[in-house]
Amino acid sequence: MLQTQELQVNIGPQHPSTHGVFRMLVTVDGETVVDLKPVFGYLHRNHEQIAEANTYLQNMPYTDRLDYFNSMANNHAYAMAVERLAGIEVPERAEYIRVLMVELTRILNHASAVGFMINDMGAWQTPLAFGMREREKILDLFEMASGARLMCNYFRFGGVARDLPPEFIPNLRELLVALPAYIDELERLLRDNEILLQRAVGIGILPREVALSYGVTGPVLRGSGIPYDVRKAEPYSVYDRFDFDIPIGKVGDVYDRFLVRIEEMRQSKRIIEQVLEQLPDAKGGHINPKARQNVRPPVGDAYARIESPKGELGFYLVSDGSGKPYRYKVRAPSFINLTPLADMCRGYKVADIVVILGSIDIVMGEVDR
Amino acid sequence: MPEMSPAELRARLAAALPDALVDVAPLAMTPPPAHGPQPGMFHPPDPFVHPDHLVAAALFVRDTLGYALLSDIAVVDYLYAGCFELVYRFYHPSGGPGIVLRVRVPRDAPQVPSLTPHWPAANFHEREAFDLFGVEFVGHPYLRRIYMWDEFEGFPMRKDFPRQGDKYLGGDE
Amino acid sequence: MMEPPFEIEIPRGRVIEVQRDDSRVRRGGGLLRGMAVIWKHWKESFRLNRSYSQIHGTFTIQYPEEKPRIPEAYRNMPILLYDDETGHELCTSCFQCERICPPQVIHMTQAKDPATGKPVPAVAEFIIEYDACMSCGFCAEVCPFDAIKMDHEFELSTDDHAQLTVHKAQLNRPISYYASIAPTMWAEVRESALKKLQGNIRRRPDVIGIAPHLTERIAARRAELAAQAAAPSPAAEPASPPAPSAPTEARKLTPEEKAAKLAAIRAAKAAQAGDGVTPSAEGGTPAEAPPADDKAARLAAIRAANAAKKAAATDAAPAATGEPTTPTPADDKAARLAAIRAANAAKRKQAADSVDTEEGS
Amino acid sequence: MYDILQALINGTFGWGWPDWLIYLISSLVVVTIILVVAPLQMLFFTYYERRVIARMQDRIGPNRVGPEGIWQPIADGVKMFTKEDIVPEAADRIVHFLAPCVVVAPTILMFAVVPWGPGMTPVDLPTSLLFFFAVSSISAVGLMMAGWASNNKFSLLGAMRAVAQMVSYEIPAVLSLIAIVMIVGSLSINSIIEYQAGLLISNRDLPGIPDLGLGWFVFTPVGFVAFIAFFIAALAEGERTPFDIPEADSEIVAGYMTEYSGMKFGLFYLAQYVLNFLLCAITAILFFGGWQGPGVNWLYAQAITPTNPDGNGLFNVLAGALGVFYFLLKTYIFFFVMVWLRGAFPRLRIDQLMDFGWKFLIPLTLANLFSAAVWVAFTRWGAAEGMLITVGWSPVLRWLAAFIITLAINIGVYLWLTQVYAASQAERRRVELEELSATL
Repeated sequence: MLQTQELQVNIGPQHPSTHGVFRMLVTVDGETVVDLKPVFGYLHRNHEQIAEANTYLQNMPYTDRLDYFNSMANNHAYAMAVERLAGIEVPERAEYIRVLMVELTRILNHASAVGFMINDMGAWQTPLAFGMREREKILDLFEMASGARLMCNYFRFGGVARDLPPEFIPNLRELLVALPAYIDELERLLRDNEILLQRAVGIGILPREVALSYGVTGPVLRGSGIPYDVRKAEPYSVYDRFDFDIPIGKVGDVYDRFLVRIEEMRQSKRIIEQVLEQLPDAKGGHINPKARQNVRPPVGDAYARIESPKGELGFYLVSDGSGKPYRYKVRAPSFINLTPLADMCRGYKVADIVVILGSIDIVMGEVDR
Repeated sequence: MPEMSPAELRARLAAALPDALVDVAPLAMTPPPAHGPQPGMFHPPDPFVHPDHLVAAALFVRDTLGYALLSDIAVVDYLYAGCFELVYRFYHPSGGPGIVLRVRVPRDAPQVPSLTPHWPAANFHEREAFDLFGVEFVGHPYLRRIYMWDEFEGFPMRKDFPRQGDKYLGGDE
Repeated sequence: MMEPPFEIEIPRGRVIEVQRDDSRVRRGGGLLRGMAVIWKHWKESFRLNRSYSQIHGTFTIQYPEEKPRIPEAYRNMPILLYDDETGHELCTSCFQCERICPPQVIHMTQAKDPATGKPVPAVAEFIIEYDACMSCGFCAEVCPFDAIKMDHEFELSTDDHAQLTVHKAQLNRPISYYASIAPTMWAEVRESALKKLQGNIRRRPDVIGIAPHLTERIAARRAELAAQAAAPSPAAEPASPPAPSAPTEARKLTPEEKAAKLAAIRAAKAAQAGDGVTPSAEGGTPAEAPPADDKAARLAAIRAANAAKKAAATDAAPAATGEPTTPTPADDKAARLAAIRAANAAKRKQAADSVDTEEGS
Repeated sequence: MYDILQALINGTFGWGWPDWLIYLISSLVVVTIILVVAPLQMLFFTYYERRVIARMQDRIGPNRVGPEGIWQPIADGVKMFTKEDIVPEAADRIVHFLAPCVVVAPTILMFAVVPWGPGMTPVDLPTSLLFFFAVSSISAVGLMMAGWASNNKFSLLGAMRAVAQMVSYEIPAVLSLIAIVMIVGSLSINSIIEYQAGLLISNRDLPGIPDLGLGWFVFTPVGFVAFIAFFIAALAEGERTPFDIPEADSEIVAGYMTEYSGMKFGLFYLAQYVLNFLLCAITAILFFGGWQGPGVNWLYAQAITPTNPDGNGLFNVLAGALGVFYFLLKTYIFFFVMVWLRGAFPRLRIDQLMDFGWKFLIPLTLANLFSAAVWVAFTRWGAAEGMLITVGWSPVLRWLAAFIITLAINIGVYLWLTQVYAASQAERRRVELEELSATL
């Protein structure tokens, strides 16, 4: 009988597929994962402390930096929290613009998340390149509206920074022509691909009870078969005015998460089309004219959450009556979704770890804060 | 979609776990200013749970009320009042607004029973709270620093943590 | 674990379970289909595509030759505007941008009337640390005078980190430049901005508030005018300088600054070159022998530093001596810089102290 | 080369040099050509791959260095040379140094037996095919050395994977070749190429139709299955997607190359691309006739050859040029397919790779071997060998019968195997799941 030894391998902090500086201390028996300990904090900048030293408005650009793929979604959650805290009304048109931006963000995020996941599986950039192409188009739109591609800093308390420029809607309509083609093509490229099936089916299974008890949210939870989507569960903004479906998975493996993300892109496109229909009739301007830059909310606390592309993104704010938040807490979806990582990886191969991690879709800026 | 107001939740909790609830006085966040308008007191409507009964209350919320999604544990450092407040936020998988349980512990001995053995969702939340605030979760299986390095001293999110090394405050050009 | 009721009411929409026929026996058809997709891309990639509605074709922008389309709203780094016609800067140093700036990279000092010592609605020095700027655009948003705007220039890379601390002279752009990069956005605010500027110009004595590189031109123009006025009536010569002494100084500053810079560069070069270089390059200063150059430069630097300290202490502009010797203009510039820094530092300290007292209960 | 020199020096010029001198000169010339051509192919391949895959991803690819970026590989080479050579402190320095040499040497050696055109084989061994595959497996030793000497866990994992993969995929590769060898009856690469002359029927000529050089094995069911199996195995041997597991960058950084930098890394790169070239070349040779193509044989028949010493030297050049053109064209097309696969697919996992190799590819090639036997029996055996059915059939009829029967066998085996393989995978997944749910 040969004597065997378990090997401890550090995957990360500098590793091609840890999506940033993230370390997994993996104990392997041959190629099989025996144990996994996630180690993070390499990107920790004490975001919450920084935020407590800033005024409410000054925090807006910092929220961009949380999940740098979805700055619009972060902006939305934060703006909602402050609006709840200070009791600021948002005009209808601004709400529609917000929904439009966040749904575009969702498409953008899922396109690149799927691409990155397939990249982790070893495809040489192709699905990612296609995803990035769509992402670039959406970023062009963001740039038109907000002036920046990634760090949009577009939302303000009581609305958005500026109204949509005239060239925005025509370009968006053109983009909507390309989107279904892109999604269909992605499905043709990957959905029935035998290699992808081999790598994704039955990998990283998260049963639905386990998923729920771990508190994961977003496509990971839905991939496990629980139709929980904040947009439907507790409709915020104007989401109760749109028809859209919630895709859920059957098994809760990597393949389900992949399919859920693809379907969510379709649903987001549906929402955007409805926004475009309803936007011209929306009342109000792009921002509540009464909303001021120097917010001084009364003493109290508020929590606002949205369905960010990665899961439930919440902001908990406590005000002491001054112009700066007394406590500012981010409920970061990618951070919490990492909780079951060890359990999802145990028993699979080393090569599966990166795929499972890719299927959770994390952004270290948000995990480490 | 189930909805439960804080008062209703308080009543349910009082019926099921009579010892768990505590009454707290309104809290002043900052020292009263010498002049000008006084800021209000902080007194949220949510039920406050005694730390010893936290696990029972949380499991009641999950198993009996069905709020099975532990979404968030936020710690707030009320330096002036001398206490930490832990805000537990639960949601129902069928949707609807969430419910909140609050726990207050003194700043000098911040000890709360850990939810992690019963409810793994609390794992990272509790580690984060331990790392940044120094709240000790008794019974947590792996209570280690999560963001800061292990040798780090102090708890950076506490209000009395010194702010130093600032580019604009420290050093002269 | 209990089994919670997972049925969720969905008001408008339904829950759809994804279609996964992963139990079917597969014989490589999926692989071939994927290859067909890639083939199509390869085939189509020889044609350029810039349309939003297309997913085939090459999308690459050949960067240095071909610039990306930049929308009007694009924001990169803040710039300051000045009026093309009058040369007046729109900024009144109201400190709004300095206050809102999240990373606190904007620093400015308000201009003072040298005659009365009262603040003037104009900015004396304006510094933005581009290296720490996060391009959030708040400064442009809050500016009530539309003086600070976001530039479209993005090729800012430099190998000198100090260059990323940008001073007013480099920040100034004419309004016409901004109107060319963002026509509609400027058109929206044009009326009110210019009206406010007119009001401010009236409160600015002489050349205060004029973009620095223009003051030189204005000075030259004025000297020309004075000379013209002096030529026909020599009797009026003693009374010819119409402007008060302080503005004259201010006017003089710019050429002096230039001279100082030149001298500094020369001194540095000389110090670098040491003994080996013949002094022919700097024929203007034959008195300074090559071996002494190094020493002289150092001396000048020390003197400048001393003067700067003095100036900072008294917070008064040093009297401009008529002779354009090397150390004095350098002094002047250094003194101004030091004064600004000291003032800023003091302010920050004050702010920090107040924060500390607020929090340290 | 010897023939040409012999004909040139002693024939045309009539200098009457001794044989050994001509041998020596011809060997030196051949070695020089190989050592120059191999890196050139590698340089071209890196450029070719990057441009093609960029196009597949709607990009342009390197286009800055020189016209259309053609000097990009040179720039890369310069970069490699000028990079610092880092050896980890805990590494075994000698083995660490030797490993790239051990990897590169066999790949260059393999060049020796590759025929570039008619009569253009550097070393015409009678067992060149055996030599080719024997030498190619030496590089596995180098990979293991690299992985072990680096003293890095990723390197070790990568090396283990590389060796496991190479060893397992050599079997289907060789098995698929044996089918061809059986039909041809020779281990010489040259004779395999020569066998593929004629029309679509291998080694068959119809009277009145000129020799088009199209009798490629790929047009037969046996050859086609062997081609597919061999190409898949070649992908695995050459560490190409979807089998680039030893250097799976998303999992184990760069595998056995992780701790190499500078020119040592460059050597691994060189070895890999040269190997890829050779595998594409051998695929082209064995299944697509190598330099065979319309016109080559006709030209070569007029040229100076051992059998035809009175030929015209010009035809040597023409036949050679055309042959090299066909050969390189086919090789590059195969490399295009490799790049295409890389652009399209993710990679398999190491255990799935093993599964596929052992449970699918090897049975398939074994069945193909049987088909090859049937083919040989139908086309070549007569009453003497006990093949009584085909007695009296015309060659075309025999060929047709062999074609249909082997086609039926191969398709049947393929369908059956996919079914079995899918079932085994499903079963395996189920077992894994059960184990997992036991642990959860």
